[in-house]
Amino acid sequence: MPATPLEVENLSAGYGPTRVLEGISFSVPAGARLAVLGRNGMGKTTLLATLAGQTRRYEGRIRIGETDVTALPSASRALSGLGFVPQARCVFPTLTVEENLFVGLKGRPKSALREAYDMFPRLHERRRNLGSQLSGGEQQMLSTARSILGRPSVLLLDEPLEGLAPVICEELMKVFAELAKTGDMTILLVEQRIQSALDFADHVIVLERGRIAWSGTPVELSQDHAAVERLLGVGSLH
Amino acid sequence: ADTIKVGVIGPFSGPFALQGKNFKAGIDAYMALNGSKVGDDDVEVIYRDVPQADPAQSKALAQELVVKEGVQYLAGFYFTPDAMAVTPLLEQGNVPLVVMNAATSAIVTKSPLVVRTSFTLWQTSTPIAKVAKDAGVSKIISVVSDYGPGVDAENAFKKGFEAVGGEIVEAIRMPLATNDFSPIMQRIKDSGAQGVFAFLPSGPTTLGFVKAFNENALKDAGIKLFAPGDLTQESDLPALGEAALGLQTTFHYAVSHDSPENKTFVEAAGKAIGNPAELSFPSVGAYDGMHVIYKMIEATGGEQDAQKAVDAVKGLSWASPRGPVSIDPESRHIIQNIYLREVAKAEDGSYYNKEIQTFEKQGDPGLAALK
Amino acid sequence: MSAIFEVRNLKRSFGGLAVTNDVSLAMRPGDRVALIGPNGAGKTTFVNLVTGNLTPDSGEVRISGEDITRVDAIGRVRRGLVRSFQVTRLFQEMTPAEHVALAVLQRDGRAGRLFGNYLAMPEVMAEVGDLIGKLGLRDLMHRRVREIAYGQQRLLEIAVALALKPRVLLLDEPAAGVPQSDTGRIEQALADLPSDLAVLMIEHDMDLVFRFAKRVIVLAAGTIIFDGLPSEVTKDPRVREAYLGSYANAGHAA
Amino acid sequence: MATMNEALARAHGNRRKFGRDLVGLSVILGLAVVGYLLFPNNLALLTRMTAIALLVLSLDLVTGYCGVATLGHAALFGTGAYAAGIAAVHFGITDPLLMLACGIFGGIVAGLLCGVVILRAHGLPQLVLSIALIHLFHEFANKASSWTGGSDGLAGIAPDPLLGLFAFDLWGRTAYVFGIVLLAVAFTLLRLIVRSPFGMLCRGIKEDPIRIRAMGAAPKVTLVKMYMISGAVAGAGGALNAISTQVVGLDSLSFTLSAESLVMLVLGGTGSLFGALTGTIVFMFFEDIVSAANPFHWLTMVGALLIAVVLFAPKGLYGTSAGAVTRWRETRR
Amino acid sequence: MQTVFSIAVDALAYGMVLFVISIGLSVTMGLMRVVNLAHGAFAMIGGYIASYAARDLGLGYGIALMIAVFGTIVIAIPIERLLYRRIYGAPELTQVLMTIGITFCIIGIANYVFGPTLKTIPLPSRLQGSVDLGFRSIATHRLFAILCGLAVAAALWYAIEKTAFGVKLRAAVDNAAMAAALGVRTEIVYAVSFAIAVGLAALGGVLGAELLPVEPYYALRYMVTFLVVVSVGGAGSIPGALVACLLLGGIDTAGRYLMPEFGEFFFYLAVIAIVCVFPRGLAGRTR
Ligand SMILES: Nc1ncnc2c1ncn2[C@@H]1O[C@H](COP(=O)(O)OP(=O)(O)OP(=O)(O)O)[C@@H](O)[C@H]1O
Ligand SMILES: Nc1ncnc2c1ncn2[C@@H]1O[C@H](COP(=O)(O)OP(=O)(O)OP(=O)(O)O)[C@@H](O)[C@H]1O
Ligand SMILES: [Mg+2]
Ligand SMILES: [Mg+2]
Repeated sequence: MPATPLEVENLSAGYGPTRVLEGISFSVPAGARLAVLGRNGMGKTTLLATLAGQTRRYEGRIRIGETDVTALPSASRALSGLGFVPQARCVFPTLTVEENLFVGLKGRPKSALREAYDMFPRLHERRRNLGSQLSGGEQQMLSTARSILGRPSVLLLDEPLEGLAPVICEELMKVFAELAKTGDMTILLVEQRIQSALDFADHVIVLERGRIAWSGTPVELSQDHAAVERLLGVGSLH
Repeated sequence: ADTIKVGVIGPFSGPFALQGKNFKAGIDAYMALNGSKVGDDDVEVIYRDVPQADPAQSKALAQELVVKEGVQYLAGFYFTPDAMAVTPLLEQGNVPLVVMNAATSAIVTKSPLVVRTSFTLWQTSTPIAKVAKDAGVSKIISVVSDYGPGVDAENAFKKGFEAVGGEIVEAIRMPLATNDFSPIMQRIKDSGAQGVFAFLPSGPTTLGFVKAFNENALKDAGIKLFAPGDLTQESDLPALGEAALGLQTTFHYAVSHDSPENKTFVEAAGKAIGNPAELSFPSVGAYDGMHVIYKMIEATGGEQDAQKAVDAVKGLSWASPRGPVSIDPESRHIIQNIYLREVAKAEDGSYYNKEIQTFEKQGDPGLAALK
Repeated sequence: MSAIFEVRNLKRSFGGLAVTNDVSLAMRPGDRVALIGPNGAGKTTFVNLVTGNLTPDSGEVRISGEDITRVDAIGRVRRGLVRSFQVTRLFQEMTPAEHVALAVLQRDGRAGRLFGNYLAMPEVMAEVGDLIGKLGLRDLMHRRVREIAYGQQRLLEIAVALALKPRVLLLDEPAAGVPQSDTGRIEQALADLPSDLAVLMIEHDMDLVFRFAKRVIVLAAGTIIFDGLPSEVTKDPRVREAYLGSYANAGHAA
Repeated sequence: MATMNEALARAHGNRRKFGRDLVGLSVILGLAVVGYLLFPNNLALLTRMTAIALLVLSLDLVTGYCGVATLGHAALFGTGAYAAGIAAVHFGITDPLLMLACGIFGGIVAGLLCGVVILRAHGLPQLVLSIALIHLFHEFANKASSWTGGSDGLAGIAPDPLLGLFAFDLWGRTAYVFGIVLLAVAFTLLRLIVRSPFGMLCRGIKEDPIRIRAMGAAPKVTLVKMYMISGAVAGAGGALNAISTQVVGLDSLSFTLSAESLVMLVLGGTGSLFGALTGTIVFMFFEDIVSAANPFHWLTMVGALLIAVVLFAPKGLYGTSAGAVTRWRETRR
Repeated sequence: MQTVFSIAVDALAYGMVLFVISIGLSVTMGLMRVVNLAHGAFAMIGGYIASYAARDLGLGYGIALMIAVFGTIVIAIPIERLLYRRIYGAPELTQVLMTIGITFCIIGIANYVFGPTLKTIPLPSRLQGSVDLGFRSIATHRLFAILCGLAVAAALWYAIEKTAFGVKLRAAVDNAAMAAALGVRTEIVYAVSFAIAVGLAALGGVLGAELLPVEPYYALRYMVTFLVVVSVGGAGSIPGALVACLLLGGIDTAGRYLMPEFGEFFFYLAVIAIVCVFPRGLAGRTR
């Protein structure tokens, strides 16, 4: 029985003196697809950023695979198997597309860049452009591809569909599903397009004011109209 | 017995700290040799730092020294503007000002309470005109740093050189912050002059200048370099080294001056400054400045009376480490010998300014030029 | 009614890449147009060209019949051509209230005043409060922007644009990053706009597009490949293939 | 309901801000009195500090509020000083208030000139433009020695008694009071300006000029305007310096003074007028004390002070302590 | 004609010496985005060490050069760990404050340890004298500096643009948090870059000592020159810095020759003109 790829215990975090997250605990099995939902400003981004080691943590423990990464800096977490696609995309503006991808390789040979270009041919066309010259959607593709190239065991995706054309969204969700299916990669997805998220996920947690307010399967959520109304602010899910 | 305070303003930190250090060495040497008492009054020196020419700061500090510290004498001043700024205070504050370095002629005219024990650029740059002529050079290009003292040096030399029938073929003023002198050297070459008159403030740029002079083969081409002694100040000589060998300058003081007074002085001042290699001309200005102040204290019996103090030293003459000197009763500026020196190598391998000719009892021609 | 906003043969390329390739379109007061197209099709570039943030290689831009191709970005805003940014551009150290107040004051030509304080100008405050309330940011009104969540910043971005009371409004993906629960606020804010205002919206959220637009323009590789009614766009095979994918089949746009 | 709350909040906010103004003013006057009582014999230094404080305030306007990086701000100060000095020496305008007016005017003109040049670039290149400018100003003043006295300084400035009553004497009381009143007036006006719509516009430009353009405002014009206001303040400081010390030297147009004023500003904290004042007072006092205590090695101690400030008060002395107070208030609430 | 050539040679020599001394600053300022006003201070430390090694210990020039470079790096490591690390990514003005503070301290210490006089680094006989170019001669040590400058430029350009380390460095500078999230150990990358920059500063301090002699105020005296050259070139661009050095060296040299009394005017007007035409510097990286 392999260790769970990600385990979070009683996590509290925030910015400076402001606490945003309060007592978050969950764990995910290998190959799981976890959707994190919640309304505006409820702390979804903060949760992923804390897992990636980029906000101030007050208490709690985080484990990736065998390693307790609670005290480790961001880079070490990345090297022990965490991948992070932030909401703000964070493309390196003065690097070319190719160089941007190169940073994500984590020491794999340069030929692996092919994988990214296969995933998004558009990036191949633009590979000599600077990051700052890309269109919004292209930046999103780059940011996603860059993280996947590092073969993370846990992938954190913060609104990866934002700004992408519907066809691309579809394909991307397929790619994610593929990746998860092999069992090597566990995916945490934060997404505004609730339907896409539910179609993708096998488990859902909903955040409200920094706490887990609901947790269950997508099917359960679509049936729990009250929760949907209260926590997500949409009438119903179809 | 009272404590008589002397306020000394100078550059004790910053790029000119070496000169300030020399002030202090000269003063310390004087007090070590002559005691810190005049009659039964104690003399106390208070230092204030103005790192770079900054007349406003200088004036504020002088004001503070007079009003708060109650100094009876102001002294020091490496830079002309700093000294100029203080002159309006003197009468109201009833304090004399003894200038220990600042070398623009006009300072002494700004107030009857100013006495100067250093030199002026007119004083040091005039004799070299004759030296140049005697060396058979009749066409000279003048190259000076573009600021007050540089302009003074240029005018002084020009006047002196034309008086002996020489010709200034060109007069160049270069920015103070010049690092690379190659283009200037090229210019000198192209001017067709047989010699160069140069003035740069002592410090790092002189090194570049002298090196460029050699590297651009001007020396080999037989072009002669004439300069007042700022170019070869003793503390720069170790760095200039070989490159300066044989360079002729005129100046009022060489650390190597051969006299018993100077021996005693160099020993005391060398001890005061720590590293004798750092000793340079401001120390002697300060030393003699202290002498004048002691005389003033003596004359007034420790009472604060600026006019009386100044009157007492008019015409005063004494044997300074630099040679015989006196205070001109009219201008209150120092009359002194100017020496022609040549950079030579001593037996121990160090370099020094060797005096080879003396121009006796030189006044300040610059004051005449002002009129 | 004549066109309030018109673009003729607009061209711009970067290096060898023709990003905007001979685009012409016209809008009339009251138009609600959606501009869609694949990523990198040149939509944002188009907005940049039109608003004067980029200079076109050739072509012209007119507003109310006046040729403004050579007018700078500021002059265009003053003529009523206002945009929002795809990636939020806000002042991180300032509050939402200050953002909106600044826009209101600027619109009224009072932003250069050396004395006085917006907090003491009731008419400004009323408008600020109104707009901010409409977009659901009232609680955050006096927080610094850097402390508020991304989705909320997106809403503020729109509030600033609206505060300028434009005649032609260009919205670059206004709903991206805004949760579904709050896109309603954007729609409501748009619905409350004066009816003679022309709006062009770039958006990838098709549900929003179809609710909002009376007319859809599809841009692909710098060229307009479709310009027509929303009900027809899903039927166009080129649009389906290049952009919509299976969305067209789901029958949302009925 | 909402409107009532708002009205309340507004009134409250206004009152608080207004209170801060009064506090600011009384702090200045209080410090002035304390300074006078503590150092009655050192008013020259305090007056000089006041003049430099005006320079630092003026620098804060463009650097702290508009984000313009400049290492050449002494150009405005020095032009003001020379304008006042030249008016007195060459044109016989020796009334202090008229000299002040000349200084302010000179500062405004220099501000316009510098603004137009410096605003052509951003970031490092902008810094370099400002350095080039201050060197040009300096060189120009050096060259025009028949007007400026060149490197010997412009001496012989003899201002008349203030209002015909109070002479500028050795003890410097007149100059001190004159300076403090000038500082208090300037401070009050600037407080109003930085909170005005214009001040808000400037802060916006500092953060994102492209956004400001998209709102229809012209960053360049606004900044040049701010530069001229800044010039007026710096020019007033320069004139005060010329009047109180009765000389103007090339150093007042130097890179060194520019850099020093920037150091003082950052030390106190940018983007706040109080920060500018704090920085000036702390730096000049520190410098005065350590340089009197050990004229030979005080530079090291100043260096250590700067490093310590960055390490322990990264937002400047005032900025950091103000932040701490706010946080403390928040936690108490 | 001959004069023109002559000036051109002078300009080249001067420009290249400027380049050698300031290129390290282009690394800290352009790539690491630290406005490092203490650059001159490190160059000065290098100069002092070389001077001590060559003059007082009597070691060879080459060995003195190496000791200077490594010695300066060793001295800089604790400074980086304790001080610089705190200002990476901080606002520019904070960096200015910190690095000016460091400069002041280093000046004070140098003054205390070595005294205020000039220090020279004796050249080996092979670098003394001059080389005949046919129409004029040029000092051998300047030729040496030119060659070293070209070698450094090439090596640095390769390291930054072509190696994995260069890419990681640029990524870390663009967005340190994101680079870390992708597994780049940013502290190490920064430390290594800083060491390289400091080593280059020391190298420049030693090679340029004939032109800019070593003394305690070296660090402040030439600060502006370094800053101007690097920014005009476009911080972070090696070719940009090279072009800027040659251009400004040329303007300075020609100005000093043609009208020395307006030399400064010439130079700074040219700087203003260049920056107005290229507001990001000659080859500034777009940000
Ligand atoms: N840098 C910050 N400093 C202080 N508070 C912050 C900061 N960033 C975010 N917050 C606060 O933390 C809360 C959670 O923000 P977060 O970005 O995690 O929300 P989110 O769920 O991702 O929202 P969205 O859907 O809009 O992206 C918000 O209330 C926000 O105001
Ligand atoms: N400055 C530039 N230099 C080179 N190429 C550029 C530049 N700016 C944009 N591009 C390219 O132009 C194309 C169009 O970009 P644009 O931002 O207009 O796309 P878009 O339609 O808005 O896409 P998205 O929906 O992804 O935001 C992109 O492929 C982009 O890489
Ligand atoms: Mg988020
Ligand atoms: Mg776009």
